[in-house]
Amino acid sequence: MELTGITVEFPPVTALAGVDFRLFPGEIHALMGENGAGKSTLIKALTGVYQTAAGTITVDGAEQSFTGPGDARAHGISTVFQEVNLCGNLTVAENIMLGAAEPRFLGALHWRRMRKLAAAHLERMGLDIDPGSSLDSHSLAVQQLVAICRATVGDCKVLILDEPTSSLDADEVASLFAVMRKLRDDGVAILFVSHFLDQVYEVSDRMTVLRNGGLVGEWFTRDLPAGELVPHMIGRSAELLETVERVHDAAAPSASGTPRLQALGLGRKGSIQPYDLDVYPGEVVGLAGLLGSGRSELARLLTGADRADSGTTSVEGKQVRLTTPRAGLANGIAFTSEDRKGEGVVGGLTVRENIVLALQAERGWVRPLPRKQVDEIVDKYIEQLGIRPANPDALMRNLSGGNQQKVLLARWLATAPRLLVLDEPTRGIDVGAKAEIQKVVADLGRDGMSVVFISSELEEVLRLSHRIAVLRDRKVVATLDAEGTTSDQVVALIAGGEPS
Amino acid sequence: SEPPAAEGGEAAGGGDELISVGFSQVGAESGWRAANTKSIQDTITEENGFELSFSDAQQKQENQISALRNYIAQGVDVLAFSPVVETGWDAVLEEAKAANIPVVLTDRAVETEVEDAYVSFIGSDFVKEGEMAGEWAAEEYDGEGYKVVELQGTTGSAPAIDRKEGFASAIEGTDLEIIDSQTGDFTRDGGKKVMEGFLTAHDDIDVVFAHNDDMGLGAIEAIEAAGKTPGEDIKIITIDAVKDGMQALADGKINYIVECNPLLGPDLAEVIKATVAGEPVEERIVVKDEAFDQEAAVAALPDRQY
Amino acid sequence: MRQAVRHHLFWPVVALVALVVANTVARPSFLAVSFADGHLFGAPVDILRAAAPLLLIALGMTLVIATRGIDLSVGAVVAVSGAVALEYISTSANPESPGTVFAAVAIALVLSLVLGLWNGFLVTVLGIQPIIATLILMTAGRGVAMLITGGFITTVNSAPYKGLNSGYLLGLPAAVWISVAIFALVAVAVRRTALGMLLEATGINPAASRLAGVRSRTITWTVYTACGLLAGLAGILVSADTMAADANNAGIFVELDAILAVVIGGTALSGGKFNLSGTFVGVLVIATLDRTVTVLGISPHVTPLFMALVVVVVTLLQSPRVRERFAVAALRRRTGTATPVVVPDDGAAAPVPVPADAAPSSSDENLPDEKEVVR
Amino acid sequence: MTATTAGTVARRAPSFRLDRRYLPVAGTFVVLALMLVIGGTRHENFLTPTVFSNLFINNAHLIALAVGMTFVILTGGIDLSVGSVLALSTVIIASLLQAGLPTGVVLVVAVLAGALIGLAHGVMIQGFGVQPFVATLAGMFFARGLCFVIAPESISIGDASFKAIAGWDSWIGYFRVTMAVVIALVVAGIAFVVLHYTRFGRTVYAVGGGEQSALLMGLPVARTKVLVYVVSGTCAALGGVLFAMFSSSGYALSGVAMELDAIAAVVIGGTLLTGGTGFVLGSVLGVLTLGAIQTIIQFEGNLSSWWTKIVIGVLLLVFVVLQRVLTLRKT
Ligand SMILES: Nc1ncnc2c1ncn2[C@@H]1O[C@H](COP(=O)(O)OP(=O)(O)OP(=O)(O)O)[C@@H](O)[C@H]1O
Ligand SMILES: Nc1ncnc2c1ncn2[C@@H]1O[C@H](COP(=O)(O)OP(=O)(O)OP(=O)(O)O)[C@@H](O)[C@H]1O
Ligand SMILES: [Mg+2]
Ligand SMILES: [Mg+2]
Repeated sequence: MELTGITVEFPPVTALAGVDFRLFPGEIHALMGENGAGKSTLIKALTGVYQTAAGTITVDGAEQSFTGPGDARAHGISTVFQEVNLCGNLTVAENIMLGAAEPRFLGALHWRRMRKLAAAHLERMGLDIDPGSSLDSHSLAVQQLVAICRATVGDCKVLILDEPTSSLDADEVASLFAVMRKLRDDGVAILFVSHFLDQVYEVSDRMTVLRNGGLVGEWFTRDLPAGELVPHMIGRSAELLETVERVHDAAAPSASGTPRLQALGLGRKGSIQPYDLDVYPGEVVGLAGLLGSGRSELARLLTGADRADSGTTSVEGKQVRLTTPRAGLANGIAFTSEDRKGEGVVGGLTVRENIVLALQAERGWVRPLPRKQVDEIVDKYIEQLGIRPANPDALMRNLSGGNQQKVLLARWLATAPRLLVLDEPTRGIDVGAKAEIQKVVADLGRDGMSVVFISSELEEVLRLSHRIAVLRDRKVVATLDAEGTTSDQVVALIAGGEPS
Repeated sequence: SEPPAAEGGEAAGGGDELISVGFSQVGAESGWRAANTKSIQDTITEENGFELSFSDAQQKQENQISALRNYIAQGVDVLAFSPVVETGWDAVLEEAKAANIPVVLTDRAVETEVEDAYVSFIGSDFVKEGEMAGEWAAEEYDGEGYKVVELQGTTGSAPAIDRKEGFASAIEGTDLEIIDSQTGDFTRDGGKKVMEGFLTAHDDIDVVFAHNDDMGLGAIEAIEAAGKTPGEDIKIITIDAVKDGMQALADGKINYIVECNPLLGPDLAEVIKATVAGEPVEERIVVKDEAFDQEAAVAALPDRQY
Repeated sequence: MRQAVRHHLFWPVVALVALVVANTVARPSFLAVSFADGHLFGAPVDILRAAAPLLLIALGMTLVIATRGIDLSVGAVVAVSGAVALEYISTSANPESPGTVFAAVAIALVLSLVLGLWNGFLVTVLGIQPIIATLILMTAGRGVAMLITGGFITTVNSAPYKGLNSGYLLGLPAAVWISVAIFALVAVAVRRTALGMLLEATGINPAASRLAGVRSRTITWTVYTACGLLAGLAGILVSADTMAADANNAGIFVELDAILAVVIGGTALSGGKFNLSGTFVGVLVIATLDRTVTVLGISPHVTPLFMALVVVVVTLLQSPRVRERFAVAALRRRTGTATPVVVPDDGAAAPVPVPADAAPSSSDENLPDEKEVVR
Repeated sequence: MTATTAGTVARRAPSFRLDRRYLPVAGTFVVLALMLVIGGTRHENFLTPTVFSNLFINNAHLIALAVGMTFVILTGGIDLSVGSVLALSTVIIASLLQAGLPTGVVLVVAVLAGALIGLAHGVMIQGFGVQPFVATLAGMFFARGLCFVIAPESISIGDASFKAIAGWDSWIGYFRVTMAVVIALVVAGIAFVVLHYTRFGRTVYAVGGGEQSALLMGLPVARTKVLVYVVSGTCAALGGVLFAMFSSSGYALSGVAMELDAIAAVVIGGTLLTGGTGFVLGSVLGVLTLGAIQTIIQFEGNLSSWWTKIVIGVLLLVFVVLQRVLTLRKT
């Protein structure tokens, strides 16, 4: 497959300008670039979601222009798009099989065989879930795996994966890579987007780098060390990255005195078992655990996003009732959900409005923020977090995934919370921005803000946190000091070993 | 085909003192209809020897048919209804006939192929009403070259069609000319809006013929708002003769009203009693509709009930 | 020009102008407004007055639609409010006293407020889908109105009450002043405070708004209440127009008109971004359309066809696809057919090696040779 | 039996619980049953086969409408034109039969007219991005206007073969079924199969679950969205056929505001207006519920017109709230 001179415009923005790109059978090709570089746009242009303003797409030597993902798929090009794009109201089996190769009997869908086939495909991905259950009932990570599973069904010559690993943990990533390698060896061409450099280096054969909608170049992975890749991607040197290493080498805040937030026996039936957790001022507490171990649930109870049915919460030593997110906010607790699309982004509003939303909600509708103050805040965060495009009037839904995440972070920072609970804030964020966000988190801690930090990347959790709470099977199994803890120890705990 | 077994005890109407009557009303779409309903509910009472089951079909034929079927299932002695539409009653009339339940129609007629479908139809003659209005207009205004605008009732409804037809036939051959005709949906608001439009579109309106009082009253508002005098600059003829209309007539804002009598209760009671007693009844009972000019209105107004 | 075509008010305004032109052609004096004894007379004034109640209702409807809701009960509320007010006046000792009228209006407004609260309660607290929640009141409300009037049309004579609609101030009817003033008031209240934004956020993504601490429930509830209140006020204007409370027909199908006005004004029924100025124009379009039917002398039998035609034309012109086409056509005219290709300016230190060789001609090769990739 | 078995059973119990997706429909069913039972205790002749059969006979046309509406609502759309299309269909049938055309041809023409109007809706909505509410509102005006142009007055149908079809009935035990009921139930059955056993049907659900997602999944979204309106138009026209059978006539003013009944039936049957969830059999239950409300009111027999409206509203409220409570409890 070859693309030449691809240009995509969203007047007045030019998202892609004359990009060339080649993909060969039997290779895993990584598409690299910062947030908003145009990776997803390239993928959408190539699968016919977006109309190209210029350029040609050639598949197997024949020029093609697909009318949509369905058409592309009919030509053997399967795609997993960045945001999980499946239908939550359908069953897992339908999501995998529908439109591809659904089995029929006398023209009607053969449900039993469909489930069976789906189960077989799921097993290949190392997934043990009921194909008859509705997709909604599964966590985002599982949904992502199902989406990948769908893409590998049927006759597929080209497989495109846009940030498939962003919500997966190490185990799942490993099994995904195994599947990818097997497909490559079968001659499938795989296009892979990820912001995890180590993953890219682990699995890809070649890479193409985009920046600002333009092509930077194409390399063999083994020829381009990470240190050289990053400058290509972000157009700056990689020094930034180093600054994040062990950011909190400054003395950990003393875990004494009144905890900023103290949860005692907080729990909710069917979601997470009662747990205790203290967070002290200036402390960063990381949550580690496998998929579905209950990290998100813990965070939701902590902040009032969900209502706890047992236990108490105290803020600064005073007991409070957190029954709504609003109550949480009133007590200086902010929460970003892991479900960016569903619970974060307000797509139809502008970046400006998205940033000030929480702050304004806190003030109430009667007292609008003065325009000048709004602009100050917005400019500050666009600058600080490097939000692209740096246009406060851009519609939120047109931002690239990573930039949306930055806007959400800005929304919460603007409320100047005393405790910030971040559920997977770095998902889908490029290295530069990730470093930026990690730096922000660390700085926040230094400035006295407490942070609860969830990430599927254990390294990140270890690096950023002062203390780590480990969860397994919806239970807090241990709380460790990060200082002196190795990732092996944590992995052992996560996997079910005894705390050392 | 036939039911597998005869249904238990046939509703033995004779045993009770009271005659059970199932009445299905069209709806409650106008003040006229309210008066009609009241008249029926006030006459078909227990004191008068009836047991009334009343339901309002909300202007839907399907509701009415379903109500009639349910009354048949309940085994009433007599069915009565004011049909929403003229057509479409064959099946249910057939069923009533099979169950031996006599049917009485009020207000509007039906078109049916079922023989002896109903014992009697009590109501006004809409065409006649239109004619009466037209005849009066022809008599008063022929020779003046007057231009008439017409405020029609709901498009497609029987009174609108018939009154239009009656009026048109009555002024045929005169020099009265209908220059515009538009629906005001039988409402005041509709009458007012349409009349405003007419006044914008034509400078030379002399006469308004409204299919009911309410639209005529709306037209009065519009005419007054345009700075003209209703009843003088523009003459108004309406049908119905409800109290407000009569008041306006007495005040000289309306020039002529043809009555459409809603008080069908007493006639209905009589017909039902006769039918149950097995006496012959007239197949068509035309309620007496009067017509009023200003003097008659002043005289009739004090004891107008509706 | 292109800017103008893209503006959200462009097509509604075009529709309005087209209707006015059609009327003026049919009736050259259509736009003529005369002045006599302190009143302005003429079709435009009539249209404005006839539009007044719809304007209020469409205003409330816009806000409700912004929260992803819909309110089918406005027509019933119009009927209830008019019925209550007139029934109160007609049974009072002194229909002509301003005090009586004031009390009547107050009672009617309070009742409509309660009805709005009720809708909001069903939607926000019980979580019933708006269309069904308000369908309940749409059905029952008219029953309540009839209960109040006993099924008859209540009429009264009360100069102060009539003045609410037909009284004149600076040449224009009171109804126009009232509705425009309230429209402006609400528009300012919504746009000059943060309410508008919070409303839109709630409509676009309720879950996200909740997490952001927006009182979505309170806002939604407030909006339904406001819609009820505005419909109640419209009911007063309607009943003051003919000085009659017609429980059966007052405000019938007004919900459709209101929704149509909102949509013509460019607010999507899927909630979120709303557009009050658009609603204003939409209301004028509908009121003018109503008048056009009579002025053009369209037969009642084809009136619905005519309405369908106009609605189709207006909405098609407003559709994103057609707009896009217009915009693209305008762009073409300006820039020629070729779309400009922006060459990115990359100030990176590293050279930018773009593969110079052509792609391998045979596709069965598994990996390209190293040569082909310029380091 | 040992304690272990008891333990297993206890743990197993949750799996017997109804799938969450069926809860609203089950709720509707329970409340409907309750309503019928309460009606039965109040009136002697209420819980009889006749009344039950009449529930179907009187609402066959509405079943057809609700079935078509279910497709549309499942995709997140709405179709306001169904009442008018029903009227148009009756008018076409009556006037063409009057003109002496053969019954078969007439029925085909009527149904095709509905399908065409549906197609026009689909094209406006999908091709031009017009909002469904508005597109179908225009369709509603259009169909009603066409009715008046064809025949403003009601026309009774005298055609023998049509009457023979309409008049056919049969007894299943004590229950009477007419041709219209058979057709309505067949339509509902076909719809069920189409929705659950064809790719088109599943795509309808997928589109309702998320249009963008369905598009990116490579499903034929555009075609499906157009087709659902065609289905709805066709069903509405079929509803017209059934209504013409039911009333042996064609009338321009029939079916006024019937779209609201159809929408209410669909929603009562547990379909969400936002699309993606719901069942066509739920819609049939919804129609029966509305019919039952009517029947109860008719049996009450002493309600004035306004109390009728109020009681309908209150029953609707009770119904919706009960259904809501039932479904909330179990989730
Ligand atoms: N529908 C759209 N309308 C307007 N602009 C868009 C649209 N889609 C994308 N863009 C813009 O195009 C640019 C490229 O976005 P794209 O989603 O391709 O980035 P990306 O490389 O995938 O980033 P990320 O790593 O954050 O996912 C961004 O600046 C974005 O704002
Ligand atoms: N085995 C499972 N079967 C079904 N659902 C599961 C399973 N495991 C987890 N889930 C779903 O995942 C959710 C719990 O995962 P949660 O989101 O709390 O995990 P997490 O540790 O935050 O993981 P992540 O955020 O990485 O997905 C629950 O809502 C549950 O419905
Ligand atoms: Mg992307
Ligand atoms: Mg999580």
